[in-house]
Amino acid sequence: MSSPSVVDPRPGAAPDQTWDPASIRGDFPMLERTIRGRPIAYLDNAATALKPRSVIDEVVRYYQDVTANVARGVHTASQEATERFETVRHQVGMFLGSRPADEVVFTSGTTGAINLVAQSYGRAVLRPGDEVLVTEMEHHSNLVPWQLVAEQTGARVRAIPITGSGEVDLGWLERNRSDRTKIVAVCHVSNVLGTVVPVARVAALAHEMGAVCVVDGAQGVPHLRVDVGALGCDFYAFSAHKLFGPTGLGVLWGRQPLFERMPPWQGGGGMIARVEIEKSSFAPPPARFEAGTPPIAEVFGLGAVLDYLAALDRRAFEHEDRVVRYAEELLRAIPGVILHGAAPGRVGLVTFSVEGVHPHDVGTALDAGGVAVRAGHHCAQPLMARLGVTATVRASFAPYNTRREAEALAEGVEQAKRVFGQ
Amino acid sequence: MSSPSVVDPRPGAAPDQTWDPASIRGDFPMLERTIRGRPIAYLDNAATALKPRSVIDEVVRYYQDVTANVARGVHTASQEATERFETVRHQVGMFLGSRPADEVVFTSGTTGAINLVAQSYGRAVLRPGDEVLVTEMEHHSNLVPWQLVAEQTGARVRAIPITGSGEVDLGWLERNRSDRTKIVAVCHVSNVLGTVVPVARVAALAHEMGAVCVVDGAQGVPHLRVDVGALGCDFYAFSAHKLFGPTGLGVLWGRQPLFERMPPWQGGGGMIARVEIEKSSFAPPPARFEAGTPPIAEVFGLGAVLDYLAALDRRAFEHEDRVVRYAEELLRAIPGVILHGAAPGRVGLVTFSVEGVHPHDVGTALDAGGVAVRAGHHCAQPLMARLGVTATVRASFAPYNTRREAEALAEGVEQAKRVFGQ
Amino acid sequence: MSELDELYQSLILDHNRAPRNFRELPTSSGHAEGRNPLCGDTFNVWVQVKDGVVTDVSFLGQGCAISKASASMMTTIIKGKTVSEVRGLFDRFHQMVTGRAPTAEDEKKEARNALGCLSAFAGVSAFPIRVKCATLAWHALMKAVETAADGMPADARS
Amino acid sequence: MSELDELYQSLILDHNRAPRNFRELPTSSGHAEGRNPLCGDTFNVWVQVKDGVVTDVSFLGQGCAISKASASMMTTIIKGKTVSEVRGLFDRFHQMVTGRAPTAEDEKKEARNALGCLSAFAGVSAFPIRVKCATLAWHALMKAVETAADGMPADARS
Ligand SMILES: Cc1ncc(COP(=O)(O)O)c(C=O)c1O
Ligand SMILES: Cc1ncc(COP(=O)(O)O)c(C=O)c1O
Repeated sequence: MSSPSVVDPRPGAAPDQTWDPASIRGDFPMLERTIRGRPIAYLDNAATALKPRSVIDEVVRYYQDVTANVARGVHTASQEATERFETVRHQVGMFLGSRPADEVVFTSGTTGAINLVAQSYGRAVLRPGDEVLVTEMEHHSNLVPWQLVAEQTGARVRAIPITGSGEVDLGWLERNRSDRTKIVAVCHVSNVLGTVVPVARVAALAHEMGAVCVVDGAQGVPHLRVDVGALGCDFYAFSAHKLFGPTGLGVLWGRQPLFERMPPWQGGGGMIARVEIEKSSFAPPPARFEAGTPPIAEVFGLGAVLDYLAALDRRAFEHEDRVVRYAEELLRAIPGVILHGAAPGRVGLVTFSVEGVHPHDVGTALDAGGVAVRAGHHCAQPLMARLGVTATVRASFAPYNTRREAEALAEGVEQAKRVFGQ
Repeated sequence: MSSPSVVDPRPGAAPDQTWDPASIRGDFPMLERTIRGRPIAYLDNAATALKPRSVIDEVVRYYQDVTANVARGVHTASQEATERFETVRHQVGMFLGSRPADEVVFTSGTTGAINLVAQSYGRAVLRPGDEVLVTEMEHHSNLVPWQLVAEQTGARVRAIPITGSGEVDLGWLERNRSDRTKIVAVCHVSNVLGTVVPVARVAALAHEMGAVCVVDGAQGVPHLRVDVGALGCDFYAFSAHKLFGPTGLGVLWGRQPLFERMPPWQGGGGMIARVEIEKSSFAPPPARFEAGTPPIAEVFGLGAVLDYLAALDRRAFEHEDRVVRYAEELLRAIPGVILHGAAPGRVGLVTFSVEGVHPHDVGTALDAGGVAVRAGHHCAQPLMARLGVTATVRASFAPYNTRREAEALAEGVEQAKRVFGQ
Repeated sequence: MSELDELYQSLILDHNRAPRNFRELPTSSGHAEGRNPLCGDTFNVWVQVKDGVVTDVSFLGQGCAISKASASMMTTIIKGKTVSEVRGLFDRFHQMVTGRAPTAEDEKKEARNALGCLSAFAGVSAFPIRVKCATLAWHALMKAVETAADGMPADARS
Repeated sequence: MSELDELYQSLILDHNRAPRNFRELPTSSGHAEGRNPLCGDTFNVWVQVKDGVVTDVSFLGQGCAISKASASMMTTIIKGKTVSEVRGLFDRFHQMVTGRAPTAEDEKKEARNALGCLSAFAGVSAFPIRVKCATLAWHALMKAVETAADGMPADARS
C-alpha cells in the first residue's frame, strides 16, 4: 500500500513553494493507463475523481477479510464491520468540522442526499405558496428534487440569478426572500463555473426568514476545507466518488435538532424501532434515514479517503489551483476560445467554448490526444440557457494533475481548431 | 484471477452425485480468515454473501483502469465504463429470464428498489381505502415502504397470514382480495423460514383483481433460478450483496408498460429530458429511475457475479440443499432445539430457538467457536410476534458451505447448552 | 491518417460547414424531432412521402459536426428512394458506425456500394460514444417517415 | 478459561437464572424503558429516590443472559447509593465493558473495589457487540433516575 507523501513545509517557507504532483501520482493506479496509445490526461475530476491505491485496498479489505452485514450480527466479522463503519461516520463528522457522528447519514450519493432532504424535510414543511430558492447554476440534482417536492406540496421553485461573472446575486436574494421562503438550496461550488458560493451569507439571509439552508457540496469537498459550523448551513451533501472515493456512497450532514424532527424517507431494515403490520415506529437519526443494508464496502473506502486527505500536504491544493490558472491562461491565449465564469476565487475547473466547433467535437479531438474532459450540459441546463449555449467543454482538476496536462489540453483545443479549419 | 470449477456432469450421472465445495472455496478469499483463532464457518449468507475473487477483481478493475462517470462523457474511459455498465444491465435482464434491458433499473439495494415501487407506482395508484397486501413473514423492507405510502395515500396494509408450517395462506388471499386490492407484495423466499412463496399463484390471484404483484427477491436469486416471465410478477427486486456481489447495489426489474407510465421517484442528473427552473421533463425508463451517478463499480462487480454463476456447476446448489438438510437433522437431534418453519421445498437456511437460552447468547457461543450466524429479529418483527418469540438464531448457507460447518454449528449449540447448564 | 482525421474526413467537415437541405419544407407529410440527451442537441426532420417514395426531405437544428454532417448527407442521399430502401440504408449505416459491418468480402463491397458517400462515417466506430450523434437525424427521419405513412397531415400531430 | 466461559461466569449465569428484584415497585419515583434495537429486548426499570439516595430499585423484562444478569446485579449493588455514586459506578462499568479500563495499577485496584461483583462483566469487552446488552438496564436506570430527580410522581409522566 502506497501512502501520500507528507512533507512538512519548512518554517517560513514561501506559501507557493513548489510541490511536485509526481510525489502522489504513483498513488493513483488509473494514471498508468493509456488512451489511444497516449498517457491519460485525466481532466474530468468533477465527473468522478480517481481513487488512490489505499482506498481501493480498503474496499478490497472489506470484501476479503471483513465481509459481513453491519449493525445486525453478534458474530465477530459483523462486529468488526460495524465498528469500522461507525468509526468512518465519526471521521466524516470530524472532516466536516468536528460534528457529532449522529449528524452524519450515509446515502447513495449527493443526489440521494438531496432527495432525502426534499422528501423528508421539504415535504413536511412546505405549504402551498411557499418558496424554495435555488441558484440559476444548480446541478439538476439540486433542482429537480425541489421541483418534485414543490409539485407535491404546491410550493414553488425560484432561481436566484447569477451575475455576468457567475456569482450569486445576493441583492436579489435580499430583495426576494420573504416569509414564504422555506428552503434555500445552493451549491457550495458550481460544477460548471467553479464559483464558490458565499454559503455563510446565504445561510444567514435564509435564517433571518426562518428558512433552512441546504448545501450541495459535491464540488465543495474536493477543493475546499469544509466546516459546516462556520458555513452556518443546515444540511450539507456530498458524494464519495467525487472525493477520490468509491461510487455508490454519499453523505448527508444535517443539524441534529432538524434530523430529530424529520420523518423517515425510505422504509426498511435498520431504520425502525418497532414494527407491526399496521404501523411502525422509527429509530433515532442517523439510523432513521438509513433503510436497508448500507453501502458498507464504500464506507470503508471513504474512511481511507479521509485518512489519505488528512495526510496529504495542503500545498497539493495550492498546486491544483496553479494548474487551473495555468490552463486558463493557455486557453485564453487561443483565439476563438471563450471562457465561462469569472468569479474571483473560483476553484477546480475551467469551462469554455470554442467558436465554431461544437463541444462534442472538441471533446473527441481532446480524447484523441489522451485528454479526458467533459463536453455537454453538465446536468445544468438552466445555466446553459443563461450562458446562451447548449453545451460547453469542462476541464476539471485534482492535485495529481500537472502543468504538462494543462498544456495537452491547450494543444488538443488547437488541434480541434485545425481540424475544423477555424 | 481464479474461476469457478466447471465440471460437466457425465451423461446419466446420478443427480445427487457428489460435488465437492472444496472446488470453489478457493474462490472466496474471506473463507481464509479465522475467528478467535478458528477457521470461520460463515453461516450468515442471508445477511450478506461472500464475494468470489473475480467479483472483487472486477470492482478493482473499475477503480484502477476504467474510472469514469457513465453516460456523460465523450472520452474513452467514460465510453468504456458506459458500455460495460449497459452490458451488465443486459446480463441482468438475461439472468431474470431474457428480459429486455430497459426493464432493469439499478438501485441502491432491495430496500431502495421497493421504496421506488412504493413511492412511484404506489403513490400514483393508491387511493383512500385501497389495500396493499403483504405476508406476515415479510422483511421490514417489504413492509415499511408500504406502510409509508399507505399513510400518504389513505390506503391500508394488510397481511396475508401464514400457516403453521410457514406457508402463505392462499385461501385467505382468495377470500380477502377485492377490487380494493391494488398491490400484492410478497417475498420470493422468506429470510427467516426459507419458505418459497408460490409467486405464480399469488401473481395470478393479484392480476384477477387488477392488482400488481411485487416480489422481494432478496433471498430468491441466491437460491432459485428466477424467470420473471414464468413467475408472472410485475416487479422483482434483489440486492447484489446477497448474491455474492458488491454492497451498495440493487436491481429493480419491472414490466416496461408499467415503468413507462410511472413518474420519477428521485430527481437529479441523468433522469431528465429537459430541465428549466420551473419544470422538467423526464427520460424514458430505465434512466428515469436512476437519478444521479449510479453505483458504477458495483455494477461492474455484479457483471462478474453473473459470469461466475453462469459458469458454476448447478450441482453446487444441490450440495447447498443437502448441507441445509444435514444441519437441520443435526439440530433436530439436540434436545431443546426448536426449528421454525416446515414448508416443503424451503431453501437456504435453518432458523431455530434453544429452550432457555437467549438467541444472542447462542450467537455468542457459536461465534466463540468460529461459527457466524445471525441472532435477532431478522428485520421481521411481525413474524417474530407470530412465532411467539422476540428473536431467533438463523444459520444461512451458500454453495461453499460444508457438512463440517453444519457440524460446527451443532457443536456450538451443544456448547451453548452446556454453558447455560440446560 | 490519424483516428481524428479519419473521423472528421473532409466530406464531413464540408457538410458540417455548409449543410444541405437545411430548411423547413413548405409542405411536408411527416416531421419529427430528435434529441441527443447527452448534449441536448436537437434536430428537426421533415419529409415528403408520395406513393412510398421520399420525394423531399430537409432538416434544421443545432449539433456537433458529426450529427450535422450526418443529417445533411442523409438528406442528399435518400431523396428519391423508397421508404423500404431508406430503412435498409439506415440498417447498413447503423451497422457501419457501430463497427458491426459485414466481414465477407462480397458483402463488404455491396455495403460500400449501397452506402456511397455515407462511408465517410466509418471512422465513428472508433468513437462509440459518437454513434448517437451520427444516427440522431436518422432516428428522427424514421419517426417522421412513420408518421407520414399514416396519411394524416403533419400539422394535425404534435 | 475460554473466552466464552470468561463471558458467562457462574455469577452471571446465576443472576440470569434467578434475577433479583425482578418485579415492579409498588410505588416508585422514576421509571424508564430500555430497548436494544438489535434484538428487540426490552427492560423496564423502576427506582425510588429519596433525598438523593436510591432507596429501592427493580426491573422486569426479556433479554439475553448478559442483559438480564446485568440488570439484576445492578439492582443489588445500587440500592442505598446516592445518585451521584450511581453515576460514577455506571461510568466505571461502562469503561470496563468497553475495554477502556484504567491501566495504572492503583486506579485498576480502585476500580475493582468500586465495581465489586460487577467485575464479572469484564469478559464482555472481548465481545464488543454485547456491550449494548450489558448496559441496557443501566441506560434505562439513568433515565429513570433523571425523571425521578424532577420530583414529579412517576405516573404524571408518560
Ligand atoms: C427477504 C429480504 N428482503 C429485503 C431485504 C433487504 O435487502 P437490503 O438490505 O439489501 O436492501 C433482505 C435482507 O436484508 C431480505 O432478506
Ligand atoms: C454540483 C453537483 N451537485 C450534485 C451532483 C450529483 O452528484 P451524484 O451524481 O454523485 O449524486 C454533482 C455531480 O454530478 C455535482 O457536480
